[in-house]
Amino acid sequence: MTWIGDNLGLIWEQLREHLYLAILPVILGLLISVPLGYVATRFSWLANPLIAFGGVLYSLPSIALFIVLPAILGTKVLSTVNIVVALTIYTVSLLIRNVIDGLRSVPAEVRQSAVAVGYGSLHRLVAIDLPIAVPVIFAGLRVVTVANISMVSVGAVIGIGGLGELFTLGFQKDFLTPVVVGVALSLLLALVADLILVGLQRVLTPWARVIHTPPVEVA
Amino acid sequence: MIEFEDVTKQYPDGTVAVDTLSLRIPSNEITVFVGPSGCGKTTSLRMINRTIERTSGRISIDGEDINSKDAVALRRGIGYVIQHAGLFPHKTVVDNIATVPKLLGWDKRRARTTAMELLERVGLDVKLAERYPAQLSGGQQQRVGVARALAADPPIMLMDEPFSAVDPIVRNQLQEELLRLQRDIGKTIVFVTHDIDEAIKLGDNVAILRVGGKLAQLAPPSELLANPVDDFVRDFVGRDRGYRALTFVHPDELPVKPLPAELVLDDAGAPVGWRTDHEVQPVNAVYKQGDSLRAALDAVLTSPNGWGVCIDANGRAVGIVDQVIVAEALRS
Amino acid sequence: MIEFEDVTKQYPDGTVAVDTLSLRIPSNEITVFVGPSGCGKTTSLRMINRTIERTSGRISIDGEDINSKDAVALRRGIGYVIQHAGLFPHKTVVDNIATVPKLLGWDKRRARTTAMELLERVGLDVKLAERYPAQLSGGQQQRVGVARALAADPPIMLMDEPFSAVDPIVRNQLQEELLRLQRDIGKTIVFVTHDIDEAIKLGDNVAILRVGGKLAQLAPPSELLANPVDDFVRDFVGRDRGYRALTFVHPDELPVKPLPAELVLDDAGAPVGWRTDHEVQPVNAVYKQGDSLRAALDAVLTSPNGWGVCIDANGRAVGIVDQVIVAEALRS
Amino acid sequence: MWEYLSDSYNWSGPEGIWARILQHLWYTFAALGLSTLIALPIGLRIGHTRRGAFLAINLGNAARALPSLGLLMLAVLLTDQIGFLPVLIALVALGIPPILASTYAGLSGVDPATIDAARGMGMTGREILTKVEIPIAMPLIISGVRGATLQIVSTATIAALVSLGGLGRYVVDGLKLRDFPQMFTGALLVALLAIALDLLFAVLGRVAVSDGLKVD
Amino acid sequence: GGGGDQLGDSNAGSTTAPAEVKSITVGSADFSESQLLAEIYGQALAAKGIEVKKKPNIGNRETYMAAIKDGSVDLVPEYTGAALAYFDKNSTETSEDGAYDALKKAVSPGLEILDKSPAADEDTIVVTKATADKYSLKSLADLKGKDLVAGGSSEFKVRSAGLKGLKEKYDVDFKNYLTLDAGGPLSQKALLDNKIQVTNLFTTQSIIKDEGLVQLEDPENILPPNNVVPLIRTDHKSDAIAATLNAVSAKLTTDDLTDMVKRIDVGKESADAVAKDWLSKNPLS
Ligand SMILES: Nc1ncnc2c1ncn2[C@@H]1O[C@H](COP(=O)(O)OP(=O)(O)OP(=O)(O)O)[C@@H](O)[C@H]1O
Ligand SMILES: Nc1ncnc2c1ncn2[C@@H]1O[C@H](COP(=O)(O)OP(=O)(O)OP(=O)(O)O)[C@@H](O)[C@H]1O
Ligand SMILES: [Mg+2]
Ligand SMILES: [Mg+2]
Repeated sequence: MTWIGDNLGLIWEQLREHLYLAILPVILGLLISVPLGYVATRFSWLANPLIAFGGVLYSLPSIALFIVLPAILGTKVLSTVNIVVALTIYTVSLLIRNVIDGLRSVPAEVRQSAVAVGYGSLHRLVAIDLPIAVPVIFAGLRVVTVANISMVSVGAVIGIGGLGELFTLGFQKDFLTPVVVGVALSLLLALVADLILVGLQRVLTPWARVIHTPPVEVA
Repeated sequence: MIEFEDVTKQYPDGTVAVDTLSLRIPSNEITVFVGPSGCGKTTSLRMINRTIERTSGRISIDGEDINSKDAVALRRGIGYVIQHAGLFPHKTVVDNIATVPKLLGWDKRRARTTAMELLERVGLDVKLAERYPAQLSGGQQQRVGVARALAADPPIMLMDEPFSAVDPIVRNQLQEELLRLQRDIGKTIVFVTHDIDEAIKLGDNVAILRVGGKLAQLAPPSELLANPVDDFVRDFVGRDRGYRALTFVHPDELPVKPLPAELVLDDAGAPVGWRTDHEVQPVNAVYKQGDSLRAALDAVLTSPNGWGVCIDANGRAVGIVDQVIVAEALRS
Repeated sequence: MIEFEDVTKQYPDGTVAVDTLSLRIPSNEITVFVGPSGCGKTTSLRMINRTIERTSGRISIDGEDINSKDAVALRRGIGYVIQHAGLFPHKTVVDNIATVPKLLGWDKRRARTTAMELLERVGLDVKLAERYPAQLSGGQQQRVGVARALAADPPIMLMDEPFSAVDPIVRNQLQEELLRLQRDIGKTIVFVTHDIDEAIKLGDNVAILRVGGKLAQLAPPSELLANPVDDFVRDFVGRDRGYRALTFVHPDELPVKPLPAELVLDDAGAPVGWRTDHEVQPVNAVYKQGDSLRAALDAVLTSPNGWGVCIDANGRAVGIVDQVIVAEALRS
Repeated sequence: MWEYLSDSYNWSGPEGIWARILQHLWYTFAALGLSTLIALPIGLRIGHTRRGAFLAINLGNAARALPSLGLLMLAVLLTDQIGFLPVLIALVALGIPPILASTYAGLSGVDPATIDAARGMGMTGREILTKVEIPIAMPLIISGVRGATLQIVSTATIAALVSLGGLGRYVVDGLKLRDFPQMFTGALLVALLAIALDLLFAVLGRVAVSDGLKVD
Repeated sequence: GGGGDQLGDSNAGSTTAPAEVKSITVGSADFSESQLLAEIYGQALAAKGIEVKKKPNIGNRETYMAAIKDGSVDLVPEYTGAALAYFDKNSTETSEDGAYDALKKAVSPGLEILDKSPAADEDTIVVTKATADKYSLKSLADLKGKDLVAGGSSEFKVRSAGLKGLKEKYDVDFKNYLTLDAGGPLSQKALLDNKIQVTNLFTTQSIIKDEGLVQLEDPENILPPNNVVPLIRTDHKSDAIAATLNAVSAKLTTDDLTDMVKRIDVGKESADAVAKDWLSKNPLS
C-alpha cells in the first residue's frame, strides 16, 4: 500500500500512456476500416479475402510485431509509433469484419427505399448505411478497445507498455503490489472505456432504445 | 402517361424477367400489375424509377425517355412504397416523411410542416411524429411509407405489394384509405400485388402478367371479370367471378317495393327488425341507394326472410327488394 | 372431447389473455378459434398442450384433467403445428417428421417408413425427404410441419395459424389438403386463425373470441353466417355474409331446365359455347350436380346470357338454371 | 530467415522447430480444452435458461481486458512457481470470454418458434438442449472456439517469458538477442500454426454443422 | 545482432560533442541496479539544471543498445566487460584497465564512454550450497561432466561470458539450459527450487549472501571485469554533463551498490528514493 502512495506519479504517468497507446489505434483503426469495409461491400468479392487476411494479421504475436515494425517503418525502437501502428493493424484486422457485417445488416427494403428516394451512393453511406450499422460496428469497437487495452502491456517487454511496465517492474523485484495495481487498473480502464462506448452507442442510436412492442392500431 | 414499348429485362444470370412488354399507364389513375409469383411485376415496376435498368426497349413518361434524365433526379420525382414500408429505422416518423423534401433542399421548417400535414392525411395521429418505426404497428408503418412517398408531391407513385405484410383487417383499412386519398390527389399510381381481389378493388386498370413477363390482359376490372381473354386470366381471376363482377353493376335505380307492415322502424325511420309471430328478428341486411348490385344481392341473401331493405343516405328505410327484383336487374 | 371449464389465464404482467372460458371441442372434428389480434387464441390453444399453464379453471381431454398427466407425455400425444412450421433447420425433412417417433423410442426403420408415408400423405414428393427445411418453399415447409405433427398418429392436433405465412394461392391448396386429409384421418383438430374465411372454410365448428379472451359465439359456420349472436360477430363475419352462407346450402336437386338449342356440345356431351348470330361465345359458367347453391348462383352470374350450365360427374351437360330457379331455391 | 528455416539442424532435436511446434500445440490445446470445459457449460446454461445473461456477457467482455502479460506475472508470483501452471492460467483466462459469448449468442439466436415446436412435441428441457439448441448453435460455438484458438496460439508465445518452450522461444530469444531472422521465423511459424488450426476448425465446422444450416 | 544494428548505426548522430546540452534522456536495462544507476545519473544531472527524461526498464543489453544507437535514449549505465563483449565479440581482455581501454575504442561511432567507476558488478556463476557439496564444486572447471541443468538469460546462453566460454575454456556441457532472465526472479526461483543448478548472478545481488550461494571460481577469466561506466551519445556529451557523471562514478563504490540494490529488491523501496538518498549522502561538490 505504501508503494502505491510513493509511486502515484509513476502510476498516473503509465496510466496516461496506456490510455493513449490503446485508444489512438482504435480511432485510427476505425478511420481505416470504414472506407475499407465500404469498398468491400461495393466489390463483394473483396470481403471474404479481406476478413481472412485480417484473421492472419491478428494471429501474428504482438511482441514480434512491436519489434519488427521499426525495421519496416524506420521509426526509433522506443517510439510509441511502433505500438500505435501495431495496434492499429490489429484493430483494423478485427474491425473490418464488423464494418462489413454492419453495412450488410441494412435490411434490403431499407436500402431499396433509400435508392428509390434518390440518395446518391456516398450520401446513402453516410445518411443511411452507417447509422444503421452502428450497433454492429460498436460491438466490434468494444471488443477491440478492450483487447487493445490488454495488449498494450505487452509492449513493456520492449520498454513502452503503459501499465505493462508496472508488471515488469513488480516482477523483477518479485513484488506483487505493482503487478496487482497494473492488472486492476487495466481492468478498470477497460471497464470505463467499455461503458463510454456503450453510452456513446446509446447516444448515437436513439432508435434502438425504444421498446419494440408496437402499440395498438390507431385508425 | 407512362409508356412501355417492347421493354425487356434479362438478368445477368439469363433469367428473362420481362419480355417485350408494351403497355400504357394512364395519368391520374391507379393501374395495378397483378400476376403469379415471379411473373416480373416488381421488375417492371422498378424499371420505371430505374432502380432496375431495362435491357432493351423504351420507357417514357409523358413522351420523354426516362433514360434521358439523371437517375437520382428521376427518383426524387417518383414516390415509391414497398412491402414492410422500408422505413429508415434510425429516423423518426416525421424525419422519414421529410426525407425527400430535405434531399431536394427544402428548408427545414417547410419540410417538417409538409410532413406533419401528410401524417394527418394518411390517417395517423400527429402524436406519432416523434416515434421511431419500431414503435409503430405494421399498418402504421405502411401509412408512413405512403406519406414518405407523397412528401415531395410527385406526380407518380410506385407501390410494390405495399399492403401484403399486414393482416386482412388492417389491409382492408389501408385499401380504403388509399382510394379515399386518391380521390383527393389524383396521382398516377402503379400498384403491384399478387392478390386479384386487391387488384379489382383498387385498380382503374388492371394488367395481368404471366410468368416470363408477358402481358396477358390490360383492362378495367369489370371488363376483366366479364371477358377474360383466355383460360389463364379466367383461372387467375378465379371463382366467384360472376358474383364479384356485380360490384361494378350500379343499376341506376333498383325498383323497390313499398315497406311491408312486418318491418319495424324506429322514430327516425331506420329499420330495426322483422316482426314474426313471437318475436322481432333483427334486420341483418340493408343496402344503400346507389350501391352496387352486389350489395343489393347480399342484402337479399343475408336477410332472414329474403327481403333486403334499401336505406337512403340518412339511414331511413325507403323500400325493400327481393330476389326477383335482383334477378330482373341481372337479366338486363 | 376437449373441455374448457371456466379457464382463465393471467400473465405475470397482469394481462388477462383468457377469461373464464368454457367450451367443448368435439372429437374427430375441426374446431376453429377465430378472433381479432390479441384475443387469446394462441393462449387458449397452448393451454391444451400445457406449453402455457392455465391460471385457474379446468381443461380436460375425454374427461381427464390434463394436469393429472406429465406435461411431456401429454405433449407427445398431441400434434402441434405453428406458423412458419418451426421446423428444425439442422435436420432433413424425413428426420424432422420422424422426430416424435424417435423420441418415443420407435426403431429407426419404422420411424423412417412412417415418415416417408406421411410425406406422401401431405402431398409432397418423396424426393424431398433428404432436403433441409431451408431448401423448401414456405408451402412445402408448412406441409412438413403438418406431417411432423401427425407422425406419432396423435388423436389431437393443435394448429396455430399454420397457413398464414404463405401466399393466398398456396394457402388455398394447403386448406384443401387439410380437408382431404381430415376426411381420411378424422382427428380432433383445434385450428387457430384470424381469417374468418379460413375459419368458415375449414371449421366444423367455429369459436369466435373477443379481445379479453371471452367466447362470443361457438357454432357451425352456416349457423354463424345466418344467425350472428351480436354486432361484434356480425361485423367480424363481415360483408358478403349472405353470399358466403350459400356455401352451406346444398339443395338436394335444383330443378333444371332442358338444354336449349343455342348450347353447343362436343362429342362427349360437354358444353362448349353459346351460339349467337355471328359467333360462338364460350361457356364460362358451369356447376356440378350436387354443388352448393353458391356455385349455381355464381354460374348464373358469370354466364354471358344468364344461363348457368349444370354438368354431371362426367362433365356432360344435363340442364341449365337461371336466376329465377336460383331465386326459388333461395326462398325455400 | 530462409537460412534459418532451411537449415535442417534447426528442425530436429529437443530444441528443434518440430519440438517447439509440438510444445506450442500442447500449451494451446491444454488451455483451449480447459477454457472450453469452463466456458461451454456456463454458456449453455445461460443460453438455455436465458438467465444471468447480462452479468455473464459483461463480465466476459471485461475479462477480455485482463492483460495476459500481467496475468502471467501475477500467476507466477501468486503460485510462486515458474513453468506450465501460470502460463495455463493466463491462457485459459484468455480463452473463456470468446467461447462463453459465442455459445450464449448461438443459443439465444435459435428461433423461438423452433423451440416452441420442440416443446410442443414433448421434448424435455435436456432434449431441447441436446437435440435442438446445441446443433443449431453449433456454427457459433465453433466460431467462438476458433476465435479463442487464434488468441491462445498467438499469446502462447509468452510462455517463453517464463522459461517454457514453444514457438515463443524464437520470438523471445530473437527479441533478447536482437536476432531478427530468428524472431521473424518464430512469428511466422506462430501465424502459420494459427492458420493451420483455423483450417482445422473450419473442417471440423463442416463436419459438425448440419448441412441444413449452411444452405442460403 | 542482426539488421537492427545496421539500422541503429545509420541513425547515430553527429560525432562531435556540443558545447551545451539542455536536455537528455536516460535509459536503463530491465534490472534494478541499472535502473538505480540511471536514477542517480538523472538526478545528478537534474541538479545541474539539465532537463532529464527517463526511459527506465527498456530491456536487455541488445535492446537498449538499439535504443541508444537510434537516439531513443542518450545515456545508459554500462559495465565495462559486458559492454566490451557486446561491441567486440572477440575481445579477450581480462584486466580492468585493459577492458576499459578496449571498450573506449570499440564503441560504435556516435557513442562514447566516460570515466569508469571503482564500483563494479561482476558476473558470477553460482550454485546452491547443497549442489556445491553434492558435486564438490569450487571452480567452473568442476562443472565438467556433471550433467547439471543451467539457466539464465537468453544472451548468457550464446555469449563467451556464458555457455560459449564455459564450453571453450572449461569444456563444460549442461544437460539442459532453461531460458529465464538475467539474474532476475525467475532465475533465482528456479535455482532455489533446484529446477536449475547453475545460474548467472551479479556480485552486488544480496541473494548470494542471504541464501549462502557458492560463487564458482573462474581461473580462465571467462567472466570479464565489470566496472560501472556511463555510455553516452557523443551529441549529448557536453563538458558539464561529462563532469557531473564522472563525479558520480568517482564516488560510487561496490558496497554502495550492494546496499542500495538490497534496499530495492528486498526492501521494495523505489529506485528513485534510494538514488536520492545516496546523492544527499554523497554531495558532488
Ligand atoms: N436480381 C435478379 N437476378 C436474377 N433473377 C432475378 C433477379 N430478380 C428477380 N429475378 C427473377 O426474375 C423473375 C421476375 O422477378 P420479379 O421479382 O419481378 O417477380 P414478381 O412478379 O415481383 O414476383 P413476386 O410476386 O414473387 O414478388 C423471377 O423469375 C425472379 O426469380
Ligand atoms: N407472455 C406474455 N406476457 C404477457 N402478455 C402476453 C403474453 N403472451 C401474450 N400476452 C397477451 O395476451 C393477450 C392474448 O395473446 P395471444 O397471443 O393469445 O393472442 P392471439 O389471439 O393469439 O393474437 P394474434 O392473432 O395476434 O396471434 C394479448 O393481449 C397479448 O399481448
Ligand atoms: Mg415482387
Ligand atoms: Mg396468436
